[in-house]
Amino acid sequence: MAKSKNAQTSQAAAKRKLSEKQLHDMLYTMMLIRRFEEKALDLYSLGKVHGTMHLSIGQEATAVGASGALTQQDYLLNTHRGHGHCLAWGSQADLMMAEFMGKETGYCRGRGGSMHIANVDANNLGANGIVAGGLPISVGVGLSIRARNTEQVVMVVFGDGASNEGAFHESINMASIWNLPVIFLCENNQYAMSMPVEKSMNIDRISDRAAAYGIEGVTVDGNDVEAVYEAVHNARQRAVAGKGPTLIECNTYRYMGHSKSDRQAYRTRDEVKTWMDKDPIERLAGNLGMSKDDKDSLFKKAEAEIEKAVEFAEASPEPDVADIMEGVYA
Amino acid sequence: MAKSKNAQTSQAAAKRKLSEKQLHDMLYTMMLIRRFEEKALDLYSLGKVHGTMHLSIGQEATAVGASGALTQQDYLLNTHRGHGHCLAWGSQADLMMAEFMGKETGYCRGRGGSMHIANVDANNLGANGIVAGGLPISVGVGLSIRARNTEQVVMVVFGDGASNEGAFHESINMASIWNLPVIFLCENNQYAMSMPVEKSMNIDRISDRAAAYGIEGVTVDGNDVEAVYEAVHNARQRAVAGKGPTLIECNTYRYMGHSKSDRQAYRTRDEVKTWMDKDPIERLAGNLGMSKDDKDSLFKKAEAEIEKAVEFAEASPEPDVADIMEGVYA
Amino acid sequence: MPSANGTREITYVEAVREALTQSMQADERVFLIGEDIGVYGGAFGVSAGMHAQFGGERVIDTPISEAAIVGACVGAALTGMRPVGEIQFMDFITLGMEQLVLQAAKVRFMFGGKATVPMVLRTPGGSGTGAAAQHSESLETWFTHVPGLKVVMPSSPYDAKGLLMAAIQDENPVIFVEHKLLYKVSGPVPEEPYTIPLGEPNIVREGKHLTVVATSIMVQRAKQAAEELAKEGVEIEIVDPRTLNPFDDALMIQSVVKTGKALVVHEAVKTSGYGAELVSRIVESEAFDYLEAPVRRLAGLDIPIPYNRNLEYHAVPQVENIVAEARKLVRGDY
Amino acid sequence: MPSANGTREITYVEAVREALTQSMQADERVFLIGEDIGVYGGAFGVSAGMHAQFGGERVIDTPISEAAIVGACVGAALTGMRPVGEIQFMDFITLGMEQLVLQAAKVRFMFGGKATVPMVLRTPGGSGTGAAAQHSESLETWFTHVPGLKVVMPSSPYDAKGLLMAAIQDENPVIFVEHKLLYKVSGPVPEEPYTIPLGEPNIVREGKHLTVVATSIMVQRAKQAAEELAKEGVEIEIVDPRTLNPFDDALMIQSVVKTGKALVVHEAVKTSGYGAELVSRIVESEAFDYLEAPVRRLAGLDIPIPYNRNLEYHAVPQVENIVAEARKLVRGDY
Ligand SMILES: Cc1ncc(C[n+]2csc(CCOP(=O)(O)OP(=O)(O)O)c2C)c(N)n1
Ligand SMILES: Cc1ncc(C[n+]2csc(CCOP(=O)(O)OP(=O)(O)O)c2C)c(N)n1
Ligand SMILES: [Mg+2]
Ligand SMILES: [Mg+2]
Repeated sequence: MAKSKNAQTSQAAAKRKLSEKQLHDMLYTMMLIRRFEEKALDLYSLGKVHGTMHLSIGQEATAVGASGALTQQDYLLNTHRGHGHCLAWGSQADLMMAEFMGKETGYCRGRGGSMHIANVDANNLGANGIVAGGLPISVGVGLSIRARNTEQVVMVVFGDGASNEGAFHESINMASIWNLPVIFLCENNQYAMSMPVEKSMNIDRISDRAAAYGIEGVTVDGNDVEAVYEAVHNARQRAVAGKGPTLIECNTYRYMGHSKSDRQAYRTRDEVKTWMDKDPIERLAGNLGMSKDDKDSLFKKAEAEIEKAVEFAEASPEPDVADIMEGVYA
Repeated sequence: MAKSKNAQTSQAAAKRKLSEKQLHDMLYTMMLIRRFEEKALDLYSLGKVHGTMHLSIGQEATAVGASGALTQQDYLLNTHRGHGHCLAWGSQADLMMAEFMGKETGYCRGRGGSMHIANVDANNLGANGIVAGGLPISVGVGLSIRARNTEQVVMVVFGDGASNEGAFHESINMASIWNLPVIFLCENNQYAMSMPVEKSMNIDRISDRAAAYGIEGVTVDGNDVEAVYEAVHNARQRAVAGKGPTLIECNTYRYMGHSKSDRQAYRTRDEVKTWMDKDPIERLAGNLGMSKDDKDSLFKKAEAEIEKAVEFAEASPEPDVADIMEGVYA
Repeated sequence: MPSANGTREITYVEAVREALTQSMQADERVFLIGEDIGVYGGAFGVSAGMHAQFGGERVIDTPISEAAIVGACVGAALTGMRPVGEIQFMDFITLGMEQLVLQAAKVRFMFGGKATVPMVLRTPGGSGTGAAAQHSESLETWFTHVPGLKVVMPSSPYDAKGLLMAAIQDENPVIFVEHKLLYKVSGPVPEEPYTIPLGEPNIVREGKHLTVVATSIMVQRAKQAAEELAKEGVEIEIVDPRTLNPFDDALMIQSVVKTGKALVVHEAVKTSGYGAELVSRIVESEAFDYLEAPVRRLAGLDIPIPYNRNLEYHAVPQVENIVAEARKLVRGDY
Repeated sequence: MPSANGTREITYVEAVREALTQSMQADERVFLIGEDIGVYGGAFGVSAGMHAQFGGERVIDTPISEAAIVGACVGAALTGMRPVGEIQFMDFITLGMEQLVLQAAKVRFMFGGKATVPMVLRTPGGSGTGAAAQHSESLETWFTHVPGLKVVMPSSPYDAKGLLMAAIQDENPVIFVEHKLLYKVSGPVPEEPYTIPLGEPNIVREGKHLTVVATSIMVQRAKQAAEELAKEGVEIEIVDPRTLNPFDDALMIQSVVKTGKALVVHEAVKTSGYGAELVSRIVESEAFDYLEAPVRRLAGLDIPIPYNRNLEYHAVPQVENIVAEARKLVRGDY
């Protein structure tokens, strides 16, 4: 957090050491996310997917830092802007891409699409098309963990806009009174669709809302993968120690429009530029002292993985219309 | 507030002077409320009303202090436990009693009952059977006031339990970002049905939640009619001056069960006793230096008014079944 | 207390409680969550004593936060538990519709059939207690319009216990609608645990002149109506779907084929009520060719429930209305 | 652009916008409120340019708080304004059901007829855009089951403008359901303000062999089907209720009396859908005696809307399904 340009950090904790190898892996995942989404955009423009999608380009550090601090036993509840968290959680790019293209081989057999990618077997409880839709569910996962008496935690991801939904209030309050092992990860990318965060609430930090529930709240630079890791790591430790939930606000920015139909009349190009200068991938590569060549070749590796994912997805079969009624009831 | 035994007051403002006459009138209204509700209980026990009802005996100072600080042009959004606020607003006991008994002459022509008494002509927008149901509506009233550019305010009353509903969060946030003239009056009577306030949230004061919306929050002794008056008066001034909404928490206590079916297993008789010792009516009478006789005769006057109200209600006709379809559509 | 034929009789509320208790005893994953269900025992006393028996970790009192209650059930169900949520009055489910309809009901399908959400949401519906328009809803039809949900409405203590135990064992989200006025109704209920398969209707009474399809409390009223009608020589057959959705309508269709006439009765308002679905199924089926009279619906008036006792009474079908409608249909007098 | 007969043609989305604009020009009390309706112009561009024209006090962007959006409409309507709320996708109304159903719809009745709640809630429904199960709902039937609400579903640009202007002038809460796939459909729309009375159906096409009752986008598909069928000598009559509730069904009944056969078509899932209400009204009426075939429903499959384009297509009725069903009914081949 020493490198954070924002004075947003409210934790005094000394920075935990991530090994160079770990940081290197994280960088790769961030690159993979970026290439995944760029490819998704391409496919969309080529008419190979329909529907909509929400890209998180620019926000990769938050996803990778957060998942990096959790274990394979933990749970993830993801958002509509969730490709990054999904990949950071360790999901396979090919099965994700197949889902994105609506194929039978996709994580959800083509029934869910971009906004609903899940892998319950890996405790990835899915992206959610409903803003704040994951928050009430996280309370139940917390209760379940407590009842089963395991050392798990659940992380629920949501946006700045989501923090104005009633579900935010009810869920954090419940998690607090019951001391549940829930990490509330608020990705503050400064906008909810066209609504700037400063117009949607009358406070400076979303994390200040934690006080309304008597829980820990912290704001970190969401473009600093290490800061995010640190905050989630601490929150996890508190949760497992029975100290209850934490609200973590990660300040970051989305470079692309909200979704495909966004003309971005609500912000300036300059503003976007300013944030691009704080690019999380460039920053981590810089911190790692990588040469341009090293960086390029790592990006190449990510591209190759994405290319294979696309090949897999394109070669995969469509769902059979005869199976259309499947999966409504168990 | 000098007389408050709780150290709950967060306002340093000097106490506004209410004239002896005003305080006397307030005392009378408090007595009227108490007698109204005692009579309601009787009627219920005699089988003259069905359904349920929620008595506010013990909470009279909050209702009277709050309404006392508002004008006839202002708006009220009331709760299920709303007889007190309704009377304090200046409603007629006879029309209320008729409504309570389901008569055609009642405020709602017998269609609403205890939980829905309204008098829209007098800007009393009704009690509400839904916990926190009035809060989103208050935002709309605030917008309407702003659009019509009047000097009105709207006061929405709700309980401690209501402050855990999502509607609380969404509504206060909206009122805050738009600086609407809304007074959020939280009647903290220590319980939501059987749920003690300290188990339902992890904070000491509900008014601390105001900070999550960047608005003023204040906690007052809800059994001190002058303190309540003061707080609402200030909130009204702020609202009218364009300084936005205020969240006021009034600490008080209900002597009776939540509703008729409550066996009150969740609290002790001792606790109830402790609060009865802080009775708001006794206290105000004491402050006014009233003799027992004066007090008794004022109570008698209230009783007489209530008796007349009951007579009116009993003599009133039932709604005609032939009119059952009326009032669904305008 | 034992009934005439020796089976123990208990009330509907006791039957629900017994189903919950036995389910919790049999399966550690089952827990209860809702407002005032602990020491208070629930607004209608359903869980009375259960907090003492099972403790606060399995009988969980919540703040007033209906959306989060439903969501808590979804999350727990997704991760290996079997939550049973209580919505204190059916009306309040309007606050939890997103979690119920967009999450609980859809998650399995959206995830390609790779997740299950085995949860039950119990809630008391219906009018008759003077609680007025915001505490008297009959919203079950909405839920039958949501693929992925099962909707159960027991009309007797026996059904209440058996259906609830089945609902708790079911792998799907189930809305379990109790009726406030049925809570005190008694009937024979075996002490041992048993289940009634979801989806199977019940022929409550056999008859030949008219098929009356009724749900929840209307089954009780139809039974009383049947006694009246029997005195006049009119024998009605009463079909109780029990599970409103998914509903195997074969028995109902058969019955209409047999009687040639059908009357559908429910408490919810008539327009777009469940009765419309039943009528449609009848006229779309082979029973159409056997119909000797139009199929009729007897349902709640299209109004909110009024507070006044008399208006409230007239807002929904009563025994005499069923008798009158049945008579008209049987006599061809419509 | 002018149409063949000289009337200007505009799209459905333009018609909705024109109705909003003219209503706001005519009545100061009218304002818009919703998510991203300001500078962004609304998720589907309905209010594009209106923020610039009317300013932020009359085109109000909200945080993501659906319950409060609905409540804001209720409160404003109760106190002299005429709010028009937008719910960005119909699915999200699940978050505002309490304010809509327990407040907006009931307030007037509960208050003894002494209050009015003149508000409109606009929302785009339906599938076909690849947005999957949580952004493709067709929930209109729920609202028709709520006394106190009016439910309007325009199927053409002309109806969209006239019905919306009428809805805004109506004294009751109106749910105004647009269809995403209709937004780009063009048709003749007069420039001057006009209203179409709520409650009146429209005979979209006259015919004699079969009555097709269809709503929203299914009216367009039925029209296409009619052209196919006409080639085979089958002339279907198309009835569009336009206002689903309250709905004056006389014209529909008359049509069925004339044709002797009826097919009901909607996009919402079949079970307990609005089609069931229509079928019931037909068979309860004098048309029953004229029916030469069972009344049939063609509706969405009982599944959440799938993401995959092909599955999505097959989840709801398409032109060829209407043609096939109509053919079967007319040929007595069911
Ligand atoms: C309940 C609900 N309301 C509205 C939407 C439409 N919508 C989708 S994303 C979005 C903005 C969300 O903003 P935020 O929570 O900040 O997340 P971000 O998109 O910025 O990642 C909106 C309004 C939705 N999906 N769900
Ligand atoms: C949405 C909703 N949930 C639950 C209820 C049932 N209920 C009525 S009053 C009440 C307690 C309310 O507590 P509080 O807000 O503190 O008000 P109080 O009754 O103490 O005045 C409950 C749970 C309701 N009416 N509405
Ligand atoms: Mg955002
Ligand atoms: Mg309380």
